[in-house]
Amino acid sequence: MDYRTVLTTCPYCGCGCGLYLEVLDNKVTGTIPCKTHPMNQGKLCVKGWNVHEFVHNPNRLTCPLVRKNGSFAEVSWDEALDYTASRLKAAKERHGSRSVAFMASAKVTNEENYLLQKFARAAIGTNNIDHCARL
Amino acid sequence: MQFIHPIQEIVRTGVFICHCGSNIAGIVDCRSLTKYCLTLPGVVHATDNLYTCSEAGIRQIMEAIKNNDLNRVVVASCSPRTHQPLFQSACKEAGLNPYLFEMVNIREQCSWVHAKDLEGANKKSRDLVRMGVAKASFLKPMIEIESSLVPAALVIGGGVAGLSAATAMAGMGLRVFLVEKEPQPGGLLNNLYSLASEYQQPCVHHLSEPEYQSSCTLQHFSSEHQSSVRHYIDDLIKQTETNPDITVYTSSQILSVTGYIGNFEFIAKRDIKRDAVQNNIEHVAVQNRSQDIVARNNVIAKADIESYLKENTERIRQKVGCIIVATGAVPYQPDKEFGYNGSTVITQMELERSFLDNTFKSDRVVMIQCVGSRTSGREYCSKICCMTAVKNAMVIKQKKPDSEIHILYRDMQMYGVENEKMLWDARGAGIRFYVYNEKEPPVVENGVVGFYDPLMGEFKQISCDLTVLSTPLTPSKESGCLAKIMKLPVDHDGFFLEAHAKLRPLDFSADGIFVCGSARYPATSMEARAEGLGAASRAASVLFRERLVKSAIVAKIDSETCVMCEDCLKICPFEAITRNPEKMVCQINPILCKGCGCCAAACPSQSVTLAGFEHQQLFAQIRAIN
Amino acid sequence: MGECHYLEGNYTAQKRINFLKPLINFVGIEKERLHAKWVSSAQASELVNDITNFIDDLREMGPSPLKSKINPDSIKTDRYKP
Amino acid sequence: MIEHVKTIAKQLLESGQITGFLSLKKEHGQIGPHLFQSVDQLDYLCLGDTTGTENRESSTEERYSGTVESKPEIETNRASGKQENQSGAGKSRYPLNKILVRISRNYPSDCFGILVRGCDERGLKRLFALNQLDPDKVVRVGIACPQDLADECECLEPWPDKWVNDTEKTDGSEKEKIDGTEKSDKAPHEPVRQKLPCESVARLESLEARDRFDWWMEHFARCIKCYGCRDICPMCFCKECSLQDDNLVRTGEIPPEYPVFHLARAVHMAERCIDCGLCSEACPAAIPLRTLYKKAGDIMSNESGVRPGYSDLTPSDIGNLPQTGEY
Repeated sequence: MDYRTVLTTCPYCGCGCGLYLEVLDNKVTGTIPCKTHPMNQGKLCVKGWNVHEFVHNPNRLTCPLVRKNGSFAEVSWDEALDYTASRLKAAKERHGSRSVAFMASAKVTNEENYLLQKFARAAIGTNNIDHCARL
Repeated sequence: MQFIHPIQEIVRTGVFICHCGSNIAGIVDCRSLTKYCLTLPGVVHATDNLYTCSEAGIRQIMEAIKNNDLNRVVVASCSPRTHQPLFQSACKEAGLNPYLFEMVNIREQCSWVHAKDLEGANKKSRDLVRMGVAKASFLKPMIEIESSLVPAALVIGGGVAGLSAATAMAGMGLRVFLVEKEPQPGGLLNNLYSLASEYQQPCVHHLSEPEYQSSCTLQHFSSEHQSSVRHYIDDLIKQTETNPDITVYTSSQILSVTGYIGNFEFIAKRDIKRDAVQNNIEHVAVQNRSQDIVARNNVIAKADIESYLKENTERIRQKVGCIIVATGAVPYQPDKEFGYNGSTVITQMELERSFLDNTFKSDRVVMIQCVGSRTSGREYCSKICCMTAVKNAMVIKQKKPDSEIHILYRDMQMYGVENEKMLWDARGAGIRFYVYNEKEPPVVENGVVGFYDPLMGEFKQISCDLTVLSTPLTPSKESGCLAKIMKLPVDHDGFFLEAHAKLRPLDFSADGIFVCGSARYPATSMEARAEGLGAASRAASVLFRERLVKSAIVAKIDSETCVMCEDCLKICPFEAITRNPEKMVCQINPILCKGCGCCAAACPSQSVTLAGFEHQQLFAQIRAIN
Repeated sequence: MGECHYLEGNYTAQKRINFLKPLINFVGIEKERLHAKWVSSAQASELVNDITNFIDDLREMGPSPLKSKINPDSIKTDRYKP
Repeated sequence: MIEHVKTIAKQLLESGQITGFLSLKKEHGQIGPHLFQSVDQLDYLCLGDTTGTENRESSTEERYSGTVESKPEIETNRASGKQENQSGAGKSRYPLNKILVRISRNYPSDCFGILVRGCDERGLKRLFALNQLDPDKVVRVGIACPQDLADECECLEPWPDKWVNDTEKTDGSEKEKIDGTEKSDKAPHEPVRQKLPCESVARLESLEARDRFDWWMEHFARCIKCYGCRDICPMCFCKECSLQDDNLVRTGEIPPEYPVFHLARAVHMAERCIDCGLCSEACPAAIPLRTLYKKAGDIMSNESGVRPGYSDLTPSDIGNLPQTGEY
């Protein structure tokens, strides 16, 4: 048997509430708000309380999918990245960089989000970037 | 108002508004109510008729179901208590599951109680019908629960009540097992000299003086008479023992009872040695033997006793469909109250024994009523001691016409024509009655009974050579054990408690278990016999069915969400819920469940649902009020 | 009491009532709004009398405070805001 | 005190009596629950001390209720608390019972040690009675709460039946003490028992009914239905919560319809709430749930003479109240 609590930050919004994820035998089973965290002081909202639920959700994507012949097919990361890059490039070339928009996610880290906006602004050259937790 | 429907079907509700002659229609505007019904969600058919419960009304329902393809039926009429089964059977006959029927009471709840408020009554009837329709749209079809049954009965107790029940059932062709804790059946009757009920005399007032004199010679209470009690009970025992359908287990005690109506299983233990000894060798032998056992108990290791018991007991295990509890009661044994000593101050029971043994010698007797009853701790009236006392007084009078007999009472309970007559006769025969005050009870000292007579306002002293205390019948210890084993309710005095004093006097609230005789409350032998026969017919009404069919309205527990907190188990009045520690859930036995819904209300996680009253249905009904 | 069709049902109900009365009172709902009385089927007049009295009492108390729909905007939130 | 607890935990773990010791650990400056499964982890063990970031319900509540918020005072409290409770029990509390229930559902045959305060132990007793935990599978190591926390909680019994005492030497030579089985008569840190009725309850009761109603409705109206009170509650062990039933509490509506949500929960908690106050602490809207449940506890003890958790009770006390009064 193995039970541990892992200190982490709520992925839902920009507040950054501290919470512990309960992990029982490598399965995330629950959320406990961190009492001493300066941000939330032992409180969470309804989203924070349920952050553990999506982790093992069977509907969660676990590998890249590309639509082929009208339906999604699992592909390797290389293939997915190549495909995305080529399509982005094509779109930019054809319609200009402002024709591309990026949606970021709260479920990834700040650094990753930073990289995404950097990519959008520097590499693609668009300001069309948004985030689901733009509170 | 909208309903999100869980079942993939389009609800087609038919509503039938009953005029009940003018009972409803006189107050409630049934026409406009019918029109209103058609505006309710899911209602495709609504009609009103003079009497929905009439043959024409029933036919109308059946035709409407067929013609309009109805899958829900709501009848707004009177109390579901009286007519729900009728309407349900109509649905069934028309091919609709009877549990897709809902009844709304607009007679008692609208037209009758709000007869002076027309507008209110109409508004309320619309509300109620709307609620009924809302609930109906969430109803689910259900199948009635069927179970098999064993056409045999267990009778616990071989007194007059138990013997009567056993012989009656065997007479109907049922298999009967009778368990008696004593080596001999017969119960308290074995110890009696005579029965008050045998005292049959023409009413004294209609007799001439010589006739009266001769009737007072009390021939009835001769030695022949005593043998008639013996004869009566022996006859009953013989009937029982010779009947091939009755198996009598004497010296036996119930160890466990499991199961439910139709399928009980009991385990009893029978003390073979005690049985054999008592039945074949004289009484003394048993005494020695039991002393022997006691001695051995004290000296020899426990294992020895166990092996002794093992050798000498027999386990009985049988399946039965019904159980009749006829455990009777035991006379209260005073502990030095009123100077009780067992020789000059004795109980009525001991007096009867002295009649039997022919050891009765006294000339001056005082009887004191209500000894140990109607006092704090034992507040009930034992009901039979007054007639016992008067009867015994008459016996003494018959044996020794010159004897002086005084009866000290608080209230005489001589109910019924014969008993009342016996009291008159006793007064006529010179037996003296004095009333005494509960607060100043008689004092018995050195053969003198002193008491305060509130009628005369003076203290009286009566010297006597025998004082007889009339003690009540009390529930026996064994019946207390049995109540625990069988989880039967007892009242605060310790007697078994029937389901309803007037409507179901011989039933327990648990189905298939019945009570009779003094196990319920002190009873005369006549009453015990009548109750025994009654219980037998109650049991037979169950046992002659081929299968038991039970309403589908029972609770069930969702084992996925149950966490075995036992709230439901604690609250269930019918012991229908058991725990399953392996799965960590509670379970409901649908046969025992009566559908009261206590558990469904108690469950904090809504794991319990009562079929036909599911949360969704009830909430739909409640939400429809607004 | 004790004559419930479901044996101890009315005792259970009484316990709940005993619990709920002070509780709703604590939340500010008049405890008189919850009324329980045990009447047997033979005591019709008593039942009528009791219900009439209860309705009169309710009328006197006026509509339940819960009836006035709570408007979140009307709440003096300034007292509670950090 | 902390060294003593560590010694006990070490012994229990080494003897193999327990699979793990459920307690608090301090890591990355934060205090959180932890199941100590090996002896070498015990260095991180912590009793919820106040040396971490001191930010508690009190401060939030003060902010919400608009009472005096004098920062210097809090600072001094914090400073003094830091010194006093360096090794003693601090204010950070977690629903360890709830975690234990969750673990033991998966490992019913394993035995676990658990750090208990007064409230935790009350919870354990109720959980035993309600069949959620096996008393034979739980080893309790008790600690008493500091006085300031007890005051804040208005706790009636801020200590468990037996607790590890600060005054005793932590040499571990005496077995009895090691087991934590000894309760010295006069512990220097023994907090003072609070008197009934609790101030928070009494204050409310002194109000007019209508004012009380407004007071509560103002609080309830702030509810964001996060279910935090339920999620943190050590006594909420149902697998599916009836408050999530769409029929009872409609989804998509905030605040929940009238006080149904909170009162229904109060009724459900009537026989369970052991007055730990974690619900109030966890409420982001600072609804004084604890006060409501305290009152429910008062009613229960008035009716049945027992307050849930304060003595071993059979399940469903609400079904077993003695008959009182006439309505």
